[in-house]
Amino acid sequence: MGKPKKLLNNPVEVVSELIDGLVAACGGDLYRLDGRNAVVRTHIANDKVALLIGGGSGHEPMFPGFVGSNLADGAPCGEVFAAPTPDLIVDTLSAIERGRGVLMVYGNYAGDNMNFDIAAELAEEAGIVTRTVRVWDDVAAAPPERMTDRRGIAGDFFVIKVAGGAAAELDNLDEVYRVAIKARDNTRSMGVALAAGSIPETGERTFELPEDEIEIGMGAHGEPGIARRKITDADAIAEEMTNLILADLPFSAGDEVALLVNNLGATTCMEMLIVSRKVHQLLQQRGIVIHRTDVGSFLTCQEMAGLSITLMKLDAELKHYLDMPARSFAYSRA
Amino acid sequence: MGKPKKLLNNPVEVVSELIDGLVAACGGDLYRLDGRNAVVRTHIANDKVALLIGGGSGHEPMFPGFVGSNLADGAPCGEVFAAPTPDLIVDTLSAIERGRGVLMVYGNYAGDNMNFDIAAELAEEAGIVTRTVRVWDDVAAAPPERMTDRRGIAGDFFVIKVAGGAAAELDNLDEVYRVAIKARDNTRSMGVALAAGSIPETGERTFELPEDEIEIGMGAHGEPGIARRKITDADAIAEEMTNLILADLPFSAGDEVALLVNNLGATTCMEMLIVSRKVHQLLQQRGIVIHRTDVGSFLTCQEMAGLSITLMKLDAELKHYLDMPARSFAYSRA
Amino acid sequence: MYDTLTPSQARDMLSAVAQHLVANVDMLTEVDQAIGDGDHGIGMRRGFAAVEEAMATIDPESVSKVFKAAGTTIMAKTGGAAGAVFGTLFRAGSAALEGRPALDAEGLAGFLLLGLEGVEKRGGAQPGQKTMIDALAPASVAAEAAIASGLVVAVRNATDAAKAGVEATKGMIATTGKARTLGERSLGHPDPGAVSMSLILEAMRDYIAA
Amino acid sequence: MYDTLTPSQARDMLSAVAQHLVANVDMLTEVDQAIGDGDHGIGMRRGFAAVEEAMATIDPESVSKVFKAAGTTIMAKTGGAAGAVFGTLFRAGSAALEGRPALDAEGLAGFLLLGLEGVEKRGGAQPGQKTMIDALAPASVAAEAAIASGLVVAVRNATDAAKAGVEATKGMIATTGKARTLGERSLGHPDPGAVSMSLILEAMRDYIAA
Ligand SMILES: Nc1ncnc2c1ncn2[C@@H]1O[C@H](COP(=O)(O)OP(=O)(O)O)[C@@H](O)[C@H]1O
Ligand SMILES: Nc1ncnc2c1ncn2[C@@H]1O[C@H](COP(=O)(O)OP(=O)(O)O)[C@@H](O)[C@H]1O
Ligand SMILES: [Mg+2]
Ligand SMILES: [Mg+2]
Ligand SMILES: [Mg+2]
Ligand SMILES: [Mg+2]
Repeated sequence: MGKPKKLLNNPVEVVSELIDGLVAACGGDLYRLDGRNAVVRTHIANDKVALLIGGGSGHEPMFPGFVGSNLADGAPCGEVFAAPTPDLIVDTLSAIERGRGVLMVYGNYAGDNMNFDIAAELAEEAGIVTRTVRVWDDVAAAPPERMTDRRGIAGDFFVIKVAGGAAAELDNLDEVYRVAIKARDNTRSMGVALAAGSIPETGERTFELPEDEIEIGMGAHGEPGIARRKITDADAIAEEMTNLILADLPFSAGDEVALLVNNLGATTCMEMLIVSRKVHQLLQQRGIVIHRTDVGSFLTCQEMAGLSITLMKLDAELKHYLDMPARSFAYSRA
Repeated sequence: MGKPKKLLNNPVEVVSELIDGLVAACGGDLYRLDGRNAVVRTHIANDKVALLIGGGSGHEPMFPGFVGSNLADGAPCGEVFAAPTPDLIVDTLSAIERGRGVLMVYGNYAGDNMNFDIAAELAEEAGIVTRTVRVWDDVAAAPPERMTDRRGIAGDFFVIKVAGGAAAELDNLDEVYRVAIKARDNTRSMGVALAAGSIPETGERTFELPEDEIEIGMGAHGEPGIARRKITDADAIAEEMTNLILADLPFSAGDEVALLVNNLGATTCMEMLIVSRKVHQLLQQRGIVIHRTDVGSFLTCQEMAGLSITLMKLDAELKHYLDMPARSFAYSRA
Repeated sequence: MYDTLTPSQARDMLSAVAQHLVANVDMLTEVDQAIGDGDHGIGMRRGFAAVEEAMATIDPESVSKVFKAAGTTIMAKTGGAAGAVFGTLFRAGSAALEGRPALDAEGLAGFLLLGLEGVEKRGGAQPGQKTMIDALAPASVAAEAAIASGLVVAVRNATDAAKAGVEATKGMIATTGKARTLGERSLGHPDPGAVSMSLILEAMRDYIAA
Repeated sequence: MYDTLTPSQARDMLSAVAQHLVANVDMLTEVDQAIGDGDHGIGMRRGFAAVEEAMATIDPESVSKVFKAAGTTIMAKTGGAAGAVFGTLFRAGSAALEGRPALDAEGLAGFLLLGLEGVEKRGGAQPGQKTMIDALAPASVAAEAAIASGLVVAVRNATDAAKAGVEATKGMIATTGKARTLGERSLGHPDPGAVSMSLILEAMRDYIAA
């Protein structure tokens, strides 16, 4: 396969340019932090617990697309597939902090962990209180005993939605933290890749997959999963992924869940719906009730073809925050 | 390039399966018409002017994803890239009709025109009054003198949004028709393709583009556009497309517009935002005010890589209906 | 060799037409890939596979009923431009057969003529726009001219005319349908619907000549 | 050949280190494509191109200030795991140079040791997990053992040890970073960060030996 064709200008400027596009599209709801690669909400309520999300770029609309009402208050954006730097994180923390501390939610990767930790230390020196929730929903990445070795993938979506609601309603950082941790701990995902995405600056694909093979469990940057095999039909693949997710938490009959089918980039909406249909059938057979379903491109890996399935087990509190209205570039709910 | 890899079961059943997935994802808001390839809203107000949209499949989430509150009431779905049959259209008309007639909005293609016309005649015999709005927003398809030769592409989005609002508020088919026609006549689009999509049943790509070429003005099924050329940078391409759109209506300084940047399938959100940013810059230079911006995958051509730019010129009435809240699979607004 | 067809022979002929179309699906798809959206073959298969089924169960009361049933099936099962066009061809054309106990040369010519009128009215296209009309219109003229020579000659001449029409579409620039924006790039390729039209006549000819 | 470096020589050395990294960007990217996400080279370029700029304008008051400034620049410009790790290496390591008028063998060994401790504390990784630590830790041991032999030997031995460490990473299964889930598939490939670590020492060695 040749290098992917893309609509780009200077590939070194992609993050800066996409932020300009995002801010322009949000018509005043967001602003860009001093020409730097971070977005911040224009109106953040005084005395609000603030929510910061972030990570490497290349996963659009994650993360800056989730800065908005009842969602996050700001997002520092790293270069493509690279965690943001501590100083950018600290400056974003300062811009969104309103005296009640800041919850930081991001995916569990060595680079993110280190950079956000450094930022948290610097913020503390500057008198800003932070708490951290690392999302580690990827069942494929490690067995349950090594939970903290798991990567954060599309589960970010649910944790951010719930944490955003909680940060809008609760006036105490510890409480927001508790709710976000609960969302994180009840969320499990599994991905499948059909074809690689690429890095704009090099134009190189992040991995190579033979024409007739898929990789089950592949990560959001193309990190290897648990099995490479010949492609089979959508239902069989969806069933395998769903079973791995269900067994992991585990989810059981009578549970109520939220379902997310997330597009990794280039997969058609048609395929997403076919897979979502199968997950509904499987959960119904197991007596698991789907409270709501989201299907779309929320955490992508450039033009990677493939999708992930995420389930979050709900209780009354999680349901409340999940169902709250929200508005941002990537996600609006009435 | 090899045949695209996809997550499918029986390729002949794709439309049926995607409808099941869509209905399941909408949790009771929609139902499927007697096991056939059409979706209908569960709760349609009595005495409401009904709105029917539809066309060939393969463009998901268009059309069935726009059936919902303050949007369309039902959508018959043809096979991939094939207009629905008259009997399916008539049955959907009967299911959504509430005594005030039905507005039909669809893209201007020979197959759709003929099938919907036949359906309208059959409906008339059955006592159902219909009016028809064919969307022909594609500036690339024909010069302004042959407006009715133009194809309907992503402009469907605006016409459906406005018509959906009008059909929810106005109690007279002629009035809804008038507003929808106004939306249609104020809407212009232009697409660019970087790589082809494919038809699931054959696995064949709908066209071939050399590795380093793009096609300006390509249609939503891969119909040829106005120029094939070497790929250049995003800003130059966005400017060329925007200029063609602006000159066509024409749009001029002081106008207020809505902007849609629509993903034809496999293009990254990053590229969409970079292009959207450029359109904002260009319109600002021209003194044209962007009232709101939507960026996303609304009318796709399977996994085609590329995007389209659509502008709708607004007046107070169009703005009112455009800004109304809405909720459907593909589009929700608070 | 038949000079007239009874209703049940007409039914068998349409069944043979259906099989012929289904046997040529891949070729039709390829033709549509060149200048359309690549689905003509699979659309015709949806329609004509259903025609074959319908013919297997229909009570062949009259030739008009058999032709109309084929048209209704095509219309209901094909979708796309082809469904409306070929459905209309058979439904509108069947009116010419009403009241006729059998299908003869006059009936065939009448079917093609009313079918053509129906298609032109339905889609607004005229000869020269690179559609199935460019195979159908000359076929209709040829059949009309050969009425006196009987069904075998009429259908043979109509088929030849349709094939010449297909050839002629290669030299036309499409101004309707999905090939419309190809402009000069549509030159050199035949119109998919015209190819289907000639296949329909070819299968009729072969049945009648057998 | 230097047995100690003045602050401005230390600055020039770090400038040479930066150039050496930038010159090897494509190789580093390729190494990261094999077992990571393919961005290590472009990340190091962001960081070390900025180090080169920073060294061009800094006032070389002391070696510790020069090293710390390099670390701060890497931290602020690189991003990703590499930014935190190599930023920490220079920032934490610079503490060993505080109060020293010049960089000598003891200073180098102290820099590597405190840098290693800082990196281990920052990311929680230990030797054997296939990271830059597997080049840094043996380099630190080698420099410590060679203090008595002076700076030239210390930096040469440290470089050799780092290179051996890079080789050793080929036989390790990653348990941290983006290669963590590769399991046995990470075997045979060196760790990108370890390669960068050895390039840093190599450039120091070449400057000091010149
Ligand atoms: N207005 C029209 N009148 C007659 N035939 C038409 C018209 N529009 C299209 N056709 C025929 O339909 C054919 C295309 O059929 P098909 O590929 O099945 O439909 P679609 O264009 O919807 O994909 C064309 O080759 C042409 O012969
Ligand atoms: N916890 C850690 N401790 C030390 N070094 C680490 C750690 N995690 C990752 N690294 C180093 O970082 C390198 C990857 O850097 P880079 O590709 O720039 O970052 P990213 O993984 O964010 O894409 C790895 O090769 C490894 O040497
Ligand atoms: Mg990275
Ligand atoms: Mg078609
Ligand atoms: Mg076609
Ligand atoms: Mg990397």
